[in-house]
Amino acid sequence: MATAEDVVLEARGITKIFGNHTALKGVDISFRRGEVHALLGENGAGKSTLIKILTGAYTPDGGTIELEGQPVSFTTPQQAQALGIGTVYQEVNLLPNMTVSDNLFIGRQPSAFGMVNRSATDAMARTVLAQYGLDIDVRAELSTYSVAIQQIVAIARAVELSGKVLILDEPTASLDRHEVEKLFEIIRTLKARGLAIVFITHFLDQVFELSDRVTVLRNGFRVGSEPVSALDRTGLVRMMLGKDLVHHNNGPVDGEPDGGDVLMSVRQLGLTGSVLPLDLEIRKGEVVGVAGLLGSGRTEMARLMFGIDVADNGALHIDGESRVVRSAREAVSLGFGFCPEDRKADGIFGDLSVRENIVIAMQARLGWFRALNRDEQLEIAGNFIEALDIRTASAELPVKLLSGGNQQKVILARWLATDPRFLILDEPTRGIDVGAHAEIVRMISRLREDGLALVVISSELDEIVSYSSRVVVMRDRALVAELRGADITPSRIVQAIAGQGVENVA
Amino acid sequence: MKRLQLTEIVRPQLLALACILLLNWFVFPGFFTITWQDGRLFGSLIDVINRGAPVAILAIGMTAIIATRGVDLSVGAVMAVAGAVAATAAVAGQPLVVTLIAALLVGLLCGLWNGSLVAFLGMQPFVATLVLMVAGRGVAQLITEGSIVTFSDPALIFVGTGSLLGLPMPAVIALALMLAAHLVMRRTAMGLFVEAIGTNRSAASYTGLRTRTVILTLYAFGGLCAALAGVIAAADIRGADANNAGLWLELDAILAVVIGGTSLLGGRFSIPMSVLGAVIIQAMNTGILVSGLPPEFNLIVKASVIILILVMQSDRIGEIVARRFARLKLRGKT
Amino acid sequence: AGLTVGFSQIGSESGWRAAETSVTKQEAEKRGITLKFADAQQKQENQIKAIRGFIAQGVNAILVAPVVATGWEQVLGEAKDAKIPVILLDRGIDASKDLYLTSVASDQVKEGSVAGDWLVKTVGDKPCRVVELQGTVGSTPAINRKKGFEEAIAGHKNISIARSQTGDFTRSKGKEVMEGFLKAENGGKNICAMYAHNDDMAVGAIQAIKDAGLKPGKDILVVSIDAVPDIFQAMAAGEANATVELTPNMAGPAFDALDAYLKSGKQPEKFIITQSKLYTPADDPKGEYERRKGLGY
Amino acid sequence: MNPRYRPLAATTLIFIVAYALCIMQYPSMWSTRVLGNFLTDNAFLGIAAVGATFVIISGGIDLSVGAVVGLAGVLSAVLITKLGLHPLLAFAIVLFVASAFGAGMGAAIHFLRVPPFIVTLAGMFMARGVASILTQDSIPIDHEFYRTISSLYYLLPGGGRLSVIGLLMLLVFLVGGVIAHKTRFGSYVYALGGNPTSAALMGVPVGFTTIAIYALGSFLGGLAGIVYSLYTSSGYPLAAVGMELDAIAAVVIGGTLLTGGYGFIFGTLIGVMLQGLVQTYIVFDGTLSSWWTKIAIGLLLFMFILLQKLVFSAQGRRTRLQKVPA
Ligand SMILES: Nc1ncnc2c1ncn2[C@@H]1O[C@H](COP(=O)(O)OP(=O)(O)OP(=O)(O)O)[C@@H](O)[C@H]1O
Ligand SMILES: Nc1ncnc2c1ncn2[C@@H]1O[C@H](COP(=O)(O)OP(=O)(O)OP(=O)(O)O)[C@@H](O)[C@H]1O
Ligand SMILES: [Mg+2]
Ligand SMILES: [Mg+2]
Repeated sequence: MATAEDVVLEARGITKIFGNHTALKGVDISFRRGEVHALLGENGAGKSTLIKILTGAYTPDGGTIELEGQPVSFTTPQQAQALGIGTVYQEVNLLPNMTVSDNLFIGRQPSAFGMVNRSATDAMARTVLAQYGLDIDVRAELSTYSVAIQQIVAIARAVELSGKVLILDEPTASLDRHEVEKLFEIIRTLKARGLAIVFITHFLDQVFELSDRVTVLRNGFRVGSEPVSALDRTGLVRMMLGKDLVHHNNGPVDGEPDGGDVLMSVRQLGLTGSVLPLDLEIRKGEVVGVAGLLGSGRTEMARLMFGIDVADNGALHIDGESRVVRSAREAVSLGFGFCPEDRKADGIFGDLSVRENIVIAMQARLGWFRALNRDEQLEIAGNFIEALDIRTASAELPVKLLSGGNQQKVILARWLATDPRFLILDEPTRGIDVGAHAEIVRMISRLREDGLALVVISSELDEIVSYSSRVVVMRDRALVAELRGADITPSRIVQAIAGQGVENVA
Repeated sequence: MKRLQLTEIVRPQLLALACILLLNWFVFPGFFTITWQDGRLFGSLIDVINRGAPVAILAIGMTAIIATRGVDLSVGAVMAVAGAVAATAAVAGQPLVVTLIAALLVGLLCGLWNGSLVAFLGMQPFVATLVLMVAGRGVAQLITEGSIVTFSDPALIFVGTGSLLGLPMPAVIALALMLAAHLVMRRTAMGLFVEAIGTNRSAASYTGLRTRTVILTLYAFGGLCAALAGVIAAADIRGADANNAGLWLELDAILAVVIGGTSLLGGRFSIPMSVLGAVIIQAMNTGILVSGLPPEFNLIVKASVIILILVMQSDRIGEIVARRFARLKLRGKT
Repeated sequence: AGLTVGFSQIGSESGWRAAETSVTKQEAEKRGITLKFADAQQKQENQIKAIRGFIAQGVNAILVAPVVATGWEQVLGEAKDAKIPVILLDRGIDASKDLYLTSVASDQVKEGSVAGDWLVKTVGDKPCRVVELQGTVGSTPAINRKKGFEEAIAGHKNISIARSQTGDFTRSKGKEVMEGFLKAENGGKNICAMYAHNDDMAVGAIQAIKDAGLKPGKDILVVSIDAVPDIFQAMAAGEANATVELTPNMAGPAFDALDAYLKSGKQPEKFIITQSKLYTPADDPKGEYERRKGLGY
Repeated sequence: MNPRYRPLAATTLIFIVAYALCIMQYPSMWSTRVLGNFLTDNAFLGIAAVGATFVIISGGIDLSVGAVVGLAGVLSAVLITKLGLHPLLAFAIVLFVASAFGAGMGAAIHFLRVPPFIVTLAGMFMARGVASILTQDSIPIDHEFYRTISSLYYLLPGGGRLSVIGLLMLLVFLVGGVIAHKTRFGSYVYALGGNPTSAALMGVPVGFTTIAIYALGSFLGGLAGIVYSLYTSSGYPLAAVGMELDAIAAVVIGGTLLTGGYGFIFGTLIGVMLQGLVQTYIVFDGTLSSWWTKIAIGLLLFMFILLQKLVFSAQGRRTRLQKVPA
């Protein structure tokens, strides 16, 4: 067991003020050699802010930081890197326009006479990525790869940089089980090597699986630090939320499947090079869960349904009419809604207020001329802020200042405001804290009960199981299985993903 | 209604304008003198709003374009084209309505051209409008054959030099246009759409906004504004000077928008503030004229003033001040 | 006689320049010369490129209206090596005289002094505060016309330049600057005369004077340079008092000299100076306007 | 071939085809004389455009280059003709002043977070203003060294001249290419253009890089000014007015994205040559009036960008397809 002498990085009294909001209030924290330290807290508790301060991305408004007993004050992330602190920040912060190997080694490329040795860099990049089981063209631009791969690159980069401390801010949010396993293996090796590892996540299972010690933040205060062995799940949740989580374990969804009217049926919908033609029927009052590995084409299927990409094969049948949805606008006018998976890039309007972010889809549907006035907007926004418990200082706050989970709720509110009949949620709980997670799951069920049809894409099988009336599984860009009723269990889904049995889709 | 706070009223722009006016007064004590003469107001301040009107009108059109992360470099050239068209029509004896419609239509077409390149061909606004910036002046010269086409249609001349309620026509037009544009943006959802597109175009299209149509409309409106400014500029000198009308005014217009606080990276915008920016620029220009400084110094004065204004409104400086302040408060508490 | 001549023009920044271009084209046509025209968009480098292009094409002669006085040695040296005669139009250059056949130009300093002399004569020994509208800062005509004017009024203590600003040679700037001057000089009451480096600015300034409730030509004397049609119109209306002609027909004498040189090898005069003729309302402004209207100003 | 290079190859191809078309119409355009002139006449534009390429790849823009060229020329002339300094010493001073000027703009951009468009616009006014205070008239430079340099050239067969300044431009392109594509600094430039926030978090020294980029841009602007003064043996405050737009157009035609993060130095060379070709073609044609010249330049610019756009979107579709596992 690590002792106090093993402290590598220690911070005392960290305070951070954004405008008139204090994000951190006198937080003390210390990280020890050979220890995995989980940093937990609700969305907006201040975890990422703390990390950014520890690594020089933000300057604190109060407090001190010591690295191996020496006071340090980083003004740039570069200084932290140079002293052996490697960090993966929450949003994938890489350079999409540069090659994978540049992303891994920028600033550290092997060079002679000031010239970068490209082939050596590439070779190093290949070796590094091989540890993660990734064999990709490291000379291709990063943007040509999926979020998952980008996440792995970011992790690999941080690991390479971390001589003493490795900080991972929600590294597993866009990884699937298999990749998470790989990552954990690597973390264990690093731990054995004596690194201090800081790990932020909202998956409590992972906390218990991996970490040695836990620090919980709430509202910018440190609630406490405990060895993980001294905690159980409920205790941990209570520390985070300051109350117990009310559990609604719905179990498998009741009510007979195939019950409601068919809202929409998809016939041979496909796009060359994107999704193979697929058939699907979606009924009112039903949640269709979509499972599959990363890159299995789930997002692509959703984009086709919503008209972001235009299908070159097949059509949707809706209201007895067969039609190809050619634009998001058409989809919206049909009463569809879509929460995209990449919240930052495709979801939020960062500089606009929470109010504007909530009313925008509704306003887009009304057209530019029939404007909602400010009071109407405030009322709508206020209702949803309350209904979804969106934590924001006011409806006028720019949405980019909200924590990730709250941003997700804002986007959900945006679509609910349009009173949709069909909603596609792509990874709605990614990066969301346990409390909000439970709320969103509950909300999905409630929406279903209200008669909405939902398609929910998720990589978390437990979650899918908890709200789906039906689960379809995708593999290699094709719809390969459909599970109903008692078949909806994590293990059956895993089997279907792996391609064993249950092939009841023709 | 939103309660206005002190910090929202005392914008750095107003402060900058006050500083410049004060400076002007310092170099020329008669700066604030306004007299009534021949049924109109007369004085340096009136000159500021009168001369600032064309750039203000350009800025009105440019603001929303910049708010979508675009830019329109062609406005100066479009001014020249519209002026040339108006002059040619006036010389041909067309009535004012026809002249105006013809000129504005040409401006609209230019705007639609720019807008299509940006919205539908996906060209970068800077280069897309660079094309018309270069070629447009050629078109204007083609219309006038390089000479100044002088006209004497009193109705058209009135647009540039007449006055309404004692105020110069160009300023009246600019003011009316500003109000109209502001109302359209803020009383309809257009402003919200523009800001949404400028903040995150991808998210805007996921939301079901017609991003391309909106962008096309904005460029078309920009062309229209440029044409109006061109007509005013031509009417002012009773002739279309295709070679020089609107030359480099695109830079002034962009500057006005930026001084007005709209970011070149898109997002939030304010049309009245852009107009204020145009007034600030013109106040500086008029100040240079009445100061009696040798013309060699014009550019340096201009550059220094711009730098000063930018420093004044730099949010970074505001941030540093705010942080100092917050720390003081913190210390006070403990 | 089947000649091909390249003409590197500065650009088309003013009506006068457009007239020079169209007169040059007319004169070439009259003589059966094929004119290769290149517009340099106000840039010396484009003129140099154009001259090099003409050399590469092997034209028989080159006309250049140089945008600036310096920087021609090298490219004209290349023309000389290629045995292509070069004729300068409308302004001279700072280069060895054997690099060009002849220079057909006005004397810009003289233009300024003709204007100045007129003013000296007109005001006599009454005190006179003059405002000056300069051309583009740094341009050769602006510098020379300022110089000539200052020389002409130098000995006369009663005449002083009260204010001087650039109007960029344009009508609209001329108007704007004059507006400023009028405000700064007690509503224009302190101004006795306005001297503009070209007629376009003068035309703009005349409008500003009228807007200020004064009578241009009477309350404020107006003198300028170029003699473009519109100033004659103003003169006819009694709103302008004098202009100094800068003829757009530089090419006529140039082609004549070239013809003589190519036919008989006759070296023309090195500097063919066009006349800087003063026009006042006594010189039939209406008639002058009509004569000039069709020249492409 | 790496698909990254396709647009570059396409641009080069467009140039070759366009040149071939020109030669078909005017056979005398195919001569070493014309080729030599391409280099000499565009030398200063090319050098300044290399600087502009760095700035644009980093996601910025520099409107001050034309003015810096003018200022550098005037400063050289003042130092040499008026103060009697040796040209080499004068060059050193000019380059230092220019770099410091650029560094100042970079610092303003970084520390005040003012958009480059505005900072460099103020820089443009400032440089032009200082130049016209130094002198209004053009100052001839009559120095032995200047005469030697400007008369130094390698005579190509066919009468073409490979001048010192032409070669200098090629050298600048070469060095620029190496810096952009082969050094750490180069990768920082691309990183900034890709996403400045990420770049900062990844440890790219954003402040230093920004300042260095604008210093480099102005340094090359200064060098271009010196070349311009060699080219014309004089310094003139109004030299190269509006050249920044030519430089930016050359960079964009060369395939660099104005949004930053993508581009090649070599592409800019092609962009400069294409512009030179357009000019030369118009001179050879000799029938275009002033206004048709402008219209033609605008239309050709449009055509090149459109062609490139087509190549790019074909390229985009390709990478999309590539993502699909076989
Ligand atoms: N740049 C900023 N300006 C103003 N407020 C900010 C800024 N960054 C974060 N905040 C606020 O600070 C608080 C802490 O945010 P932080 O991102 O640290 O939360 P987190 O614990 O990482 O949440 P999550 O689990 O959702 O990632 C939030 O209320 C957020 O709105
Ligand atoms: N491990 C991988 N190796 C190569 N390419 C991958 C990998 N994972 C994903 N991709 C590519 O990334 C692209 C994006 O996948 P997409 O996001 O649509 O899949 P998905 O099923 O929606 O997964 P998720 O939404 O969980 O990320 C696909 O084109 C896919 O080919
Ligand atoms: Mg976080
Ligand atoms: Mg997906």
